[in-house]
Amino acid sequence: MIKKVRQHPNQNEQLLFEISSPGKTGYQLPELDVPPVDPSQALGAAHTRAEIEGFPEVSEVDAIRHFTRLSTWNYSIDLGMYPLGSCTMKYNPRINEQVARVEGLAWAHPYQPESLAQGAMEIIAELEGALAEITGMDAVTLQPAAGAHGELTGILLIRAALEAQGNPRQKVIVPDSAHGTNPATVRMAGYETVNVASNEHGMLDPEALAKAVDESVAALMVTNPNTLGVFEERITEVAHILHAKGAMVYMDGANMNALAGISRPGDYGIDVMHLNLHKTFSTPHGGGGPGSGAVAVRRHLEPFLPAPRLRRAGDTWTWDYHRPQSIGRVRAFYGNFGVLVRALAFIMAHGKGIKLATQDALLNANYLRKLIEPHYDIAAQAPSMHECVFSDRRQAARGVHTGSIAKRLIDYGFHPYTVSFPLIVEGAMMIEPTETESKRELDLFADALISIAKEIEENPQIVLDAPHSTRTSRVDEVTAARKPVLRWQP
Amino acid sequence: MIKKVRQHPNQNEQLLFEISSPGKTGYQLPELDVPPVDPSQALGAAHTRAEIEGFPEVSEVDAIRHFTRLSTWNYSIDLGMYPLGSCTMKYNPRINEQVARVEGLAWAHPYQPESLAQGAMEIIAELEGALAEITGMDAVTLQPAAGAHGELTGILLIRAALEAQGNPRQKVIVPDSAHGTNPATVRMAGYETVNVASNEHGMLDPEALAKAVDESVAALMVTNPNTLGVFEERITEVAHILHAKGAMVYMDGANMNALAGISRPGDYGIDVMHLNLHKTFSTPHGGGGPGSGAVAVRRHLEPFLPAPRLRRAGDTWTWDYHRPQSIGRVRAFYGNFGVLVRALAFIMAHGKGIKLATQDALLNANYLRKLIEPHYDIAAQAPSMHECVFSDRRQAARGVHTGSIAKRLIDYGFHPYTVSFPLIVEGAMMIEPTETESKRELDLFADALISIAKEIEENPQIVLDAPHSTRTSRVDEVTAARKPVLRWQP
Amino acid sequence: MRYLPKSDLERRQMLDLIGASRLEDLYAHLPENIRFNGDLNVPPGKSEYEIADYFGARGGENANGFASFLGAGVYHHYRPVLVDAVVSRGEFLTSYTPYQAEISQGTLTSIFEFQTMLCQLTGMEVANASMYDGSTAVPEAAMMAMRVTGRKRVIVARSVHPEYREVLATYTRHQNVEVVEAGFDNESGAIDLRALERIVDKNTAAVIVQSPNFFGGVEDIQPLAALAHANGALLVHAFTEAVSLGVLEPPPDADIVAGELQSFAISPSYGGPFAGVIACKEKYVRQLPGRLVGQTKDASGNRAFCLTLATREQHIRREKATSNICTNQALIALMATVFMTVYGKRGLRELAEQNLAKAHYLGGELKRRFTGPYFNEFVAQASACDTINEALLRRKIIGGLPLARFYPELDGAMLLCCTEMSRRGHMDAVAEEFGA
Amino acid sequence: MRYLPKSDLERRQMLDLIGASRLEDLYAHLPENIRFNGDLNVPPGKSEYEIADYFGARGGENANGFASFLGAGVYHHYRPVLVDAVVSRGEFLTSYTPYQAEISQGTLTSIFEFQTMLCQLTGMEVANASMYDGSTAVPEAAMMAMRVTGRKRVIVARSVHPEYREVLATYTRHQNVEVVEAGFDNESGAIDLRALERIVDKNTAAVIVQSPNFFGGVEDIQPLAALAHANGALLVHAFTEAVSLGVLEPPPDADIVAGELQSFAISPSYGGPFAGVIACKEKYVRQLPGRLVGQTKDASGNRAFCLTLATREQHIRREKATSNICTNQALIALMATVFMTVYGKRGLRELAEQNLAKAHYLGGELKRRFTGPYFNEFVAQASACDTINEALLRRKIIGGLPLARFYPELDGAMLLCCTEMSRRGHMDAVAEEFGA
Ligand SMILES: Cc1ncc(COP(=O)(O)O)c(C=O)c1O
Ligand SMILES: Cc1ncc(COP(=O)(O)O)c(C=O)c1O
Repeated sequence: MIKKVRQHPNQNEQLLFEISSPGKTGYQLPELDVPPVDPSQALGAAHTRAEIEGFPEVSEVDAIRHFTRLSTWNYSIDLGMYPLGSCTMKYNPRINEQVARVEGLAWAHPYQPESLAQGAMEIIAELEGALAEITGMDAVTLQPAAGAHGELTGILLIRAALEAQGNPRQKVIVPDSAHGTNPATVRMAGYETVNVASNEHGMLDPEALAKAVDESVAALMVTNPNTLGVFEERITEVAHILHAKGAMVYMDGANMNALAGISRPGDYGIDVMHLNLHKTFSTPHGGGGPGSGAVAVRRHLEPFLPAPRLRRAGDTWTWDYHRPQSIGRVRAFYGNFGVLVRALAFIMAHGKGIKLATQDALLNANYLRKLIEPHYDIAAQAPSMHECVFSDRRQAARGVHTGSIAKRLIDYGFHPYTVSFPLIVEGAMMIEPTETESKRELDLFADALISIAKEIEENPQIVLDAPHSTRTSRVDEVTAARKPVLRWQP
Repeated sequence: MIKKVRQHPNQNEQLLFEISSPGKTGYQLPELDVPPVDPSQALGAAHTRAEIEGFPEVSEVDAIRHFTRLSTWNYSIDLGMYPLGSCTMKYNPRINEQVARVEGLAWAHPYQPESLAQGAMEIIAELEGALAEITGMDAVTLQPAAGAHGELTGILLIRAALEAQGNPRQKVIVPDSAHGTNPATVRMAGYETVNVASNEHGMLDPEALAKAVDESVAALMVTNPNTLGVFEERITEVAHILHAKGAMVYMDGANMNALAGISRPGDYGIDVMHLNLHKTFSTPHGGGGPGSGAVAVRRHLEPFLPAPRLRRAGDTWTWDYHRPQSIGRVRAFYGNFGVLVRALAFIMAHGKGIKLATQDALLNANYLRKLIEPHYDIAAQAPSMHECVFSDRRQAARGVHTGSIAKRLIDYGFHPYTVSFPLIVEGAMMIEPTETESKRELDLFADALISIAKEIEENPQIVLDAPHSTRTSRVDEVTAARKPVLRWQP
Repeated sequence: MRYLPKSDLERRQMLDLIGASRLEDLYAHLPENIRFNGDLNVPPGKSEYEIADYFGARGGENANGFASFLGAGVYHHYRPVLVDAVVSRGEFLTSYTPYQAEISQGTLTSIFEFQTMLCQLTGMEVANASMYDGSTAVPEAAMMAMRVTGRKRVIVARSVHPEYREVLATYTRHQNVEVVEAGFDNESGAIDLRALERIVDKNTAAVIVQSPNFFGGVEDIQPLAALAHANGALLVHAFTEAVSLGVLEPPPDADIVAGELQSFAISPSYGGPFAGVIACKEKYVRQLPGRLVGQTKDASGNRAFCLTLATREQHIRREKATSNICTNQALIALMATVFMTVYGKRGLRELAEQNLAKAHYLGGELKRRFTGPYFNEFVAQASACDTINEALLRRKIIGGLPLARFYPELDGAMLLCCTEMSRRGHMDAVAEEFGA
Repeated sequence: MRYLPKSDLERRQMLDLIGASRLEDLYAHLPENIRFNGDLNVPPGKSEYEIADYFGARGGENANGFASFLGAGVYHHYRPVLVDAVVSRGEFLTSYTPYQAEISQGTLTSIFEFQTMLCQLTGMEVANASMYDGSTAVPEAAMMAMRVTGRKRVIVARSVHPEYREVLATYTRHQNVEVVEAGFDNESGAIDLRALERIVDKNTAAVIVQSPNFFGGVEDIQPLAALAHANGALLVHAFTEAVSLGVLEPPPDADIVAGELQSFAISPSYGGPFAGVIACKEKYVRQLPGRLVGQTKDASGNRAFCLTLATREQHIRREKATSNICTNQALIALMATVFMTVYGKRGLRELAEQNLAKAHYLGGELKRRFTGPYFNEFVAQASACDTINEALLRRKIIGGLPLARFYPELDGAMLLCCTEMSRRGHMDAVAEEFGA
């Protein structure tokens, strides 16, 4: 039975270009207080455009209604649970939005004099410190704009360090369970990917790994807990194998929500890792971004961090651009500062208590696993950390695959879990509740999945055709890709 | 055909008390920087409560989801047209919300020294001036909190003035088309209501009126344009009749959206009137309030206005409490200041252009009337100003009344019009689009009403059972009133 | 103009359909003397940026960055950020009064929760959906008591907020009502029970007492209620500092409670908009003014809410209504609802205790004028209020309210308020200036 | 803790079901050396009020209330209030990447509109859903050009933002790519076409030119594109000041456009988050990095949108993807979308014209270092940049950017930016200090 939603009228809305009418305006500028300048005279007629053809013309009322209506077509954390494995969709505290808009922060120009930017620099320093403490690493850069960007930064750091030793090497080992950004990053850093298979518990096999590691290997990229939500229990041994061959260990910290306050990668041989501040540290996902991919390193990699670095000079902060061994910039300015503000606000709110948040994340995942496991096959026979991954094996036998189960969840009032990832699980159903879900919401979610399992037994078609309740029914993604229409045309 | 909405899943949510769990918290206070005090010692054990029985215990996440989900059960101006006659539901500019939150304004204490409140006082003075100019009156008080409160203030002003002349008199004349607040106000001011009937055009009949006016009559309360959306064309004559007997004319200015910039009540004999700043001047209705019921008077009533009054003393504003003839306070402090800020911001945005807004309001109403008139009976054969009132006469003949047509509009994606008011129209359908509706939205609205008219011809039951698409179907108001349940109990 | 969603082309098309040639034709039927053909004497329309600028400048002319010890009916409490997050949602901000229940369940449900929480807080059985503010809630409660008792005499404590008493005077002046003031005990600051005994009589409709009273003092309402009831009068409990309800036992013998919720996340905003409320015993509900939300079912049997008992109201009962109130303070009441939700049972208690502790810290440093128990406000005896306040202003502190303004008999007395926002350092500064 | 929606009672119930007795049991399987049993060396959790206070104080330590003439890739434009009203809606703010199209049509539709408006602005046929920022969009565009041409050499104008060039260097260093700088004409400030002719060759994948360039100068891209095309290379048009597109004709011969949209209602925020974008000719779409939204239909035949052409992306193609980008800047791109909607066709033009007029007002007062046409930034020749800027700071004005920092050859030159926010009075003050 569907307990979580009922249907309700939801406003239609056309595209901006369709509601546009020539001469409507949604703006007004103050009167110009200097003489006007003729653009074609100042810039040359050839450089001056006639008009922006097709650009919308709507009023303020049209605009707010347009975007308000559109917004109601979205699911969101504010509406309910987002059980997306690997994505850590947790509550986004509103105070963080407010403090990011404090005038002196939101309107700080990256080139304003350092004497007038001490507050911003202090925030960066505070956050670097807090993240170093949480990861157990020695230094942090906040320049990368997202997780994948952090990965690139991290691998480039390894490359620079190895290069400084005389040989950047050729390969990076990536387990088959890894997120797509890992191999893509490897290539961008000029390396070749070597895939290694996980064992039957979904974990790295140190023995197999040892065989793959030689002097051509620069690093291993390991996600921990891995994408099955399983902690790599032999991580110390793994690090040892790499280090013994002069290679390094990069940890994809996308799953740090399983560890903050209870386990510090810096304590067991990780050389460099990234954090997704838009996951573990609650900065809003915003329909796809922005994020921040802070990179934390052990001391030996610190000289290679992107320039500039913060430096304390007496009573004040200053930017140190003189970093001769630096890999260089990975982004203009100092990173996604506004995201950093939010992440620090989140850390300040929890403080030491971040450990309880992590424990609650584990509690939620294991609670869900317990409720769901009788009805779906768990992917790996190993303890779950902050997420649990199931396989659709049992349901696929009746012709219903993970994708359809996911769509059916929508009718039950939930966003789907992560579908078809990790690749090593057949028909993966990857579920991460995070710590900010209540028992009530979890119970409803388990209830929905169990109810769907029953439907698959009794009436699989209803699952195959889902969703049934949405304003937009199943979307034809195949046609979208086959005949791409990527912009509106009259 | 329903063109404006489709159905979509909409989250259920229980009451706060039902999602509460003992020990959950959504707050944290800073550490106390002074010694704690034992309440029962400081206040006496008898005065100290054990706990607030039943009070909710939820987390911040629970709270934001709760109210976000609830919000999605509402219709709102941001989602679409609100054709509520007499209510002037227009677009609420977002800049007004921002400026009302400017720290120096939002955090101004009413008793802070005048030297530190000049900005707030200046805003009040500006708004008083602008409203006096728009109404053509001589002085304005901003103390009343809403329209009805303004009415009370206005009638008390008349009473005080008459009393100063020696006789407050006994009666106030109220047309049968008047809003319920008018007669209710009359009583609160210690007068008796005398009802007069409107003529067949929905207007006051000066001849009939003249008969009703004698020395016992203190005033006439007239709504202009009246609640049929018709301008009282003989208002000058009407005023004359009252004045000739030493009585005064109170104008209910709820419909000022028809007049701003094109007609000024102060120019044709109105002695006192109120404005609903939450109607004409766009301050948000907020699900029922707050409002502001500014009262504008001609010079002869100025001495009686509520104290305090603003006075210019050299370069600064000061509050003048010495108003010996004042009716006294109608509210603590200086009125709904935050609402005043928004109203002034609205006036500043339009400036002289407010005339065009009024013209557009008239345009929209007359456009709708033209589209709808072939299908529904217009209530009065007179030109419409900013709203048009129909009767369900034709539809009632087929058993469908205004209430059901209104509910059916919901299925078409609209909020209903005002139902069953004014009382003098049989099955009234009172439609006020305001100036902030686009042609597109009006076309869809007319289209919906026309389509419903057709449904009434072909399949009246679908209209009688409406709404069909909402998460909550027709609500049983009768049982609610018969067995009132006015609070949650475990 | 950005708020007008029309192009001239569309205006043209619409005029054509109507059969008019110019916008002016739409009101050409207005008599000549009625039409205003001039140009309003207001400035041209301004851009959003200029508007932001104007109000920013006005805000800058007010106090900014001052610590404040003003209370007196308007309190400086922290506003949880969730409050604006909720009330800024267009679905709440820009919705109308929820007469159409099927598309207003959001507002209706939240009002039902508001009513419930107000009952829990005040110990009453019914609470309405809001009044304009406390100062109008009190006279409305008085008139309610008069309707209930059929009497025309009300007694109001002199320690009720002076501006509330002014509004009461305005409301009652033309109703043939006798309003009698009950003085306070010069020592304790509480209502003078003996004096009260002398004035309560069988014609009395209500005894109105505020607690904590205007001096911050907690009244012992039990004997007052007993006295009122013995005379067949109702006891009206007024309050201005809602946070006090986190720790104070609501008087079980009150018949009507009328108060102001500004303390619940409603910014001082130079005096408004605030949210008043009236709560009462169930048996008086038919005399209660203002909107009420009730629980019922929809046609499918689901729980639903709607406005109810409308026969009390002006739009149904016209001159026989309990009040003329129509528009109330719904959005502001929603702020209070969110506030109560965020703080919850424990939070409101802890908040009240912090207020208590802060006030007693400063109260302990100063010479108090009254001996009675107090919550977060108290009256201090000063040598020269103005001198102290001026010195404090120089230290970016707004001091308390000199009481002589409202109580000539309390010359040299200053009403001071401390909340969870008051920092020890500022309180020490106040003590210093009092000592100086 | 307020962000944790659980009571201890509920934790107990859940642990019971799991069969654990304490929370610690949930990770007891972690090896001892892996568990962190200490207490993190971070302060205890703070209240919302303290957090607001902390960041308020930090903001107070930055510049507040200064007029500013800084540009150089980050511009001070007015942010219409609708922008935050829209992006603050939880449905946008707290939603995930729209992989599940049926419950993400809001985000998808707005991105489709974004893509369309970017095409209209840039004259390109395809635009992606955003890149991290301009500085990463440019190297991604360079790599895209390399994939298209199969070549490993890029030419970048020295007048491209210096920090963008630094990022380009980092991205290309390990890709066996030769990056060659093309100088600017010392008189006009524009790219030196003659010099460029000498370095473009048949191995060149792309010529990257920024216009308006870092000096604010408008480049004549036509001959540059012709030169690139004659050599089989692509012309990449970079921009940092998106408002310029309101008046500047986009180069019709560009192949790829890579830019930064910070000017479109994205606050400077000490350098981010911003929104980059890459647009291109349709034929290069398979090499375009980043997300793309396409139009399609749902099962009922209604128009619908979805993420598409995912075979370019890392989650499908892994090491063969066009880029590793995953999370992008969606919400920030939405800000730009709202901005473009509010200003619209006329507004963006008028805005650009105001910027032009303001810059030319100040430019007319100062000695300009270059002669070429400029939009809202220009280089002024100063005697001593630091002295001028210090004097301006005393007048609450942040002056321009001394260029020697990035261009030793331009010692004594200062880059100044004027926008619609620049007031004449402040510009006169700048002119005064330059004259002094
Ligand atoms: C395991 C893992 N690694 C890397 C990433 C990439 O992070 P981002 O999307 O922030 O670039 C993600 C998130 O999508 C992830 O789940
Ligand atoms: C004609 C008329 N008069 C008076 C009022 C009462 O105004 P308010 O609701 O602001 O008290 C209204 C609005 O409801 C109205 O429409």
